[in-house]
Amino acid sequence: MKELLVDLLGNELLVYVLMAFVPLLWILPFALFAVWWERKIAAHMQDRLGPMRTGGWHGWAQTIADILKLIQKEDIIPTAADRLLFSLAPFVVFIGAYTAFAAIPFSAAYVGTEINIGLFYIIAVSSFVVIGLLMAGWSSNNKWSLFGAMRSAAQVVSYEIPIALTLLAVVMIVGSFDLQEINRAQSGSILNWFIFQKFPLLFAAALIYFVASLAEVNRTPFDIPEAESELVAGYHTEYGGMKFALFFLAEYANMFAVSIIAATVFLGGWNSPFGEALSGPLWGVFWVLSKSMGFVFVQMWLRWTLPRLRVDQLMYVGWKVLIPFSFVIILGVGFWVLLEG
Amino acid sequence: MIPQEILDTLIKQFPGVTFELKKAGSGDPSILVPPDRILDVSRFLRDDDRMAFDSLMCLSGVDYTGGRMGVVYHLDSMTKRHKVTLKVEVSDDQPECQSVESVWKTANWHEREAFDLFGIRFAGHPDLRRILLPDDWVGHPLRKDYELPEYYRGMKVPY
Amino acid sequence: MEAVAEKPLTIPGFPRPLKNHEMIVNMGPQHPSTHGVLRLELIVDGEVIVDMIPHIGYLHRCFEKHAEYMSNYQQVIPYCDRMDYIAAMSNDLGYAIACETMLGIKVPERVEYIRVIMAELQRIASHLLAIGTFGMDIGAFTPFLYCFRDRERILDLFEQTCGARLLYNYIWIGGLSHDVPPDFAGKVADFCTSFKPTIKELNSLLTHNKIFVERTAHVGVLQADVAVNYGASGPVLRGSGVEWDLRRNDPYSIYDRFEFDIPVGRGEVGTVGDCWDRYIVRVREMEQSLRILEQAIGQIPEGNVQSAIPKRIRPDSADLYVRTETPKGELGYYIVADGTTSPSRVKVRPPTFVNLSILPAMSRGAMIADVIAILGSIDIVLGEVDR
Amino acid sequence: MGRYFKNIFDAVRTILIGMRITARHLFTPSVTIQYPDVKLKLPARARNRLYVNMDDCIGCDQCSMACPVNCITIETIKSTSDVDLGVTSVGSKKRLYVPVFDIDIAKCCYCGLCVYPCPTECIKMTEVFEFSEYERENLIYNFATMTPAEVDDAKRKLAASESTAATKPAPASRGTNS
Repeated sequence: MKELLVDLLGNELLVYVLMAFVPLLWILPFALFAVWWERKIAAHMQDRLGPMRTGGWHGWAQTIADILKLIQKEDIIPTAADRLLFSLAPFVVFIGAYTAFAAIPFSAAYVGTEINIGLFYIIAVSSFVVIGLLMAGWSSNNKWSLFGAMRSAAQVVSYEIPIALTLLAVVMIVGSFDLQEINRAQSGSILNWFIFQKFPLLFAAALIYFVASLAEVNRTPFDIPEAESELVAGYHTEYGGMKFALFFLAEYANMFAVSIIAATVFLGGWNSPFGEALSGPLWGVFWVLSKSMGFVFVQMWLRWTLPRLRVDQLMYVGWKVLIPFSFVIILGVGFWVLLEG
Repeated sequence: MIPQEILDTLIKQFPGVTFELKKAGSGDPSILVPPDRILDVSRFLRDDDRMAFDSLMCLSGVDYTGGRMGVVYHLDSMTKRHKVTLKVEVSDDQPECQSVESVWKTANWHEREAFDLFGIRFAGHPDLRRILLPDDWVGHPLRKDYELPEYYRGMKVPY
Repeated sequence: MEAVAEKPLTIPGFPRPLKNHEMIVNMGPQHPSTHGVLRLELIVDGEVIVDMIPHIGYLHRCFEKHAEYMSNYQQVIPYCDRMDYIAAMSNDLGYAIACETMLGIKVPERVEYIRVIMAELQRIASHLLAIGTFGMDIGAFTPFLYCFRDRERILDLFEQTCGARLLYNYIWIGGLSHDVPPDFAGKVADFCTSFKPTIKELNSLLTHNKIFVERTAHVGVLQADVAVNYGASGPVLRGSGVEWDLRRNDPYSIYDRFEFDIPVGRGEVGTVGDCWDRYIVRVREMEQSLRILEQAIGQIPEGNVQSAIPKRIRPDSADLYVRTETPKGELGYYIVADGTTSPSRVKVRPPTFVNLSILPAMSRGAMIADVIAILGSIDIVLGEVDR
Repeated sequence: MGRYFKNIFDAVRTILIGMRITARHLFTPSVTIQYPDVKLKLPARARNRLYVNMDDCIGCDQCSMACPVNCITIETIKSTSDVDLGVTSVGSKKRLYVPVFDIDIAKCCYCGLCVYPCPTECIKMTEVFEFSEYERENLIYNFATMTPAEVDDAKRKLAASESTAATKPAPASRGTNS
């Protein structure tokens, strides 16, 4: 893909810049859509209708109106806040969410940067987010924000371990960190998808990855950093206007990032579920996006079903449940791979 | 146990203290207790096995006008299933009464409320602050001689 | 940041100066989970509560002063509505019974039955709101709306009866403002049958959800003796395992004619007297209220809904304390009459005012998230706390 | 250890149960309506905005006295014996001019206490509930129908008849305003 574009445009730098914007072309509409979708799902699960007015059909333009409103809003920085950190924090958070997309393969033909440590890179940059959250919480000079930031730091750092461990199980099988390699290893049939292999070890791994990723992106039942009934809004209590929108965007971008990783690593990525039928570069995009949208849907579904955990229970789940199980999975997969030769 | 029996027991238990049983119209009968003995009486009523008044239902301040104010204690025994009303009368200008907070914790907020709205001081209360009104409010509004202030912090009070 | 106090900070209501590692956090008056304008001054060590000082009075509307200044006893009732605005019927009922006792009026049988039906419907409505908001405090948003959906159906019944959905002014001294509409009994019966599956659904969605149980079991434990000493009442007291319900233990109106159980907390998933027990008591009370409703709707006699009382009520000078069991607990009216047409003093013993005073004792040593759970399990209504 | 696994099992089981319930609700019809487009019919007893039929008002002030929040202001002028103000629809004779009948609907608490004492049933609560205003003054409803000229006229007549009445010892004429 890159080579093709370089041939076409004749300028390597221009191609890089262009390719850097490609995920944004997806993330922005996705965030707009996902916010609307989430509101609709929430509403219908709660026997309501949700937004119905803006734009006509089922309020489809509601989030566009919302973002226009957010853009118009005054950019308020509290006097007691640390101005530099306060203004920087939303960008840091968004960058953390966005850079992960560089290595995510959307199709057999398209991946932003085909690096052979793709998965490792994604795990590394996604921990960037926590710095932004800490910055936001600290610089707001608000005790609730600080609580939120501290909670999220503890949470994200803890839950990265089970995420890394479960992904490692797949890496052990494939023998590569390259996401395209992992995709290719699952091609051929639906039974080749890692979630169905080495049953039940990788199935459990997928489950653990999904649960931990909920915590990673601060979704219910692990949304304690922004638990609205406890901490008002957590680290983004003091934010408004576009800065708040950036946090929001980052949250949805993150949701999508963890989902697409789950889809890539466990559900065969851009591979078609029907073997060789309906496969190809464009079909690949379709498959990977619909798989990850399925994950996003489950995230929303959980959010509108479950209460939230307390901070110490969150740590319990992370350290005493998910991490031991991931170690067992790693061990099991290791032996399995060893015995298979 | 009916109030008359409670009164008899109290008279036996506290010689030299004047108690008085009152009943007006369709109201509850009540026992008048001197303000400096209410703590002893309360403790006795709670701890004595025949009485076992384990709960204070309500504590209210009342302004009877004519220089008299009162504190009314409605006691209830959840084990013995009997009730009694104690009354304490204090003077208008220096209303002071013993606190029963150490006997029933309920009294804590009720006494703060009576202090807030009537200005009755409860000796021995651990934290006698205003509870419903702002800390810097002047006067005690439920007294019958209370006059509405014109302004509170520059805001006109009668709208 | 540099303004760290050189001398230790002292706080009114907190016995000792603040230690270096302790921090004051203001929860409220504007906070999503304080159920109104309640301010809790939390003294925290990290996320652990060292002490808590509640500040109330933000919603003080001088109910007692107003009551003295009304020109007759009847006019107090709209103000009673506004105390516990979640359960206005029960508030009116208490006041009406107090005035009737004072006047020595016996209301017609039909009135008694309709009052009981209204009070029990109101109890279900109030508990639904309490359960829903409690779930929302814990983070579950969906049960909240399911509860509201069913509460609306009760409010519809009220609206058809008296024209208002929230502040009814329906139960009057000596009777009721309107008779019930002709098909009322049938509608209540319909509600009873269709509401039972909803309770089951609520139980599977929220009550037995593991996360919910983890959040509420063993949290905010209130021992029975402490609860009694603090004067707790209603589900808060019953959650601590004390079988005490004024409908049974000090019957008023015609509650002695109905069969119902008093659910108490038994510590099924945690300790007796924890948040889950207080919650489950409410859920089971709704079932018991349905039982009472089913008994009552079949027995409503024909008759008048207003007893003959003078237009201007003028009780002799007397004072009395009348208590009723509202959804929140023991609501007491202490009324002093001085022989005029308006009361000389109306003291209200609001159940949530007393229940709220236990909050600091329950929260010490808990975490910030637990405070929210405990507060939600007490089910306060600030309109009633502050009056 | 058994407890540990039971906890995990319980958590997964109850979460799945909850998810089943919410998924079922995803496909049940919603109970809310699109309010300004769809409106529910209010019951006949709905207590909303007050309305006064001034043709029937005899100026007795009963509603104003029944109001717990004093939102009704009524002023009356006695009519002289030579004027016939007509009768109300229930047949009681009107003896008072009502130059001022204001209801401050912003203060009104919709308790309905004013409706019951009215002897001519001229004040009632209607089903209208959408009457928000941008100015608070607009919420003070003036129901009186008399023009200023008519008010002056009535006052002048009353003053004239009173001055004549003062000269001769006439029986004290009491208004219905008790």
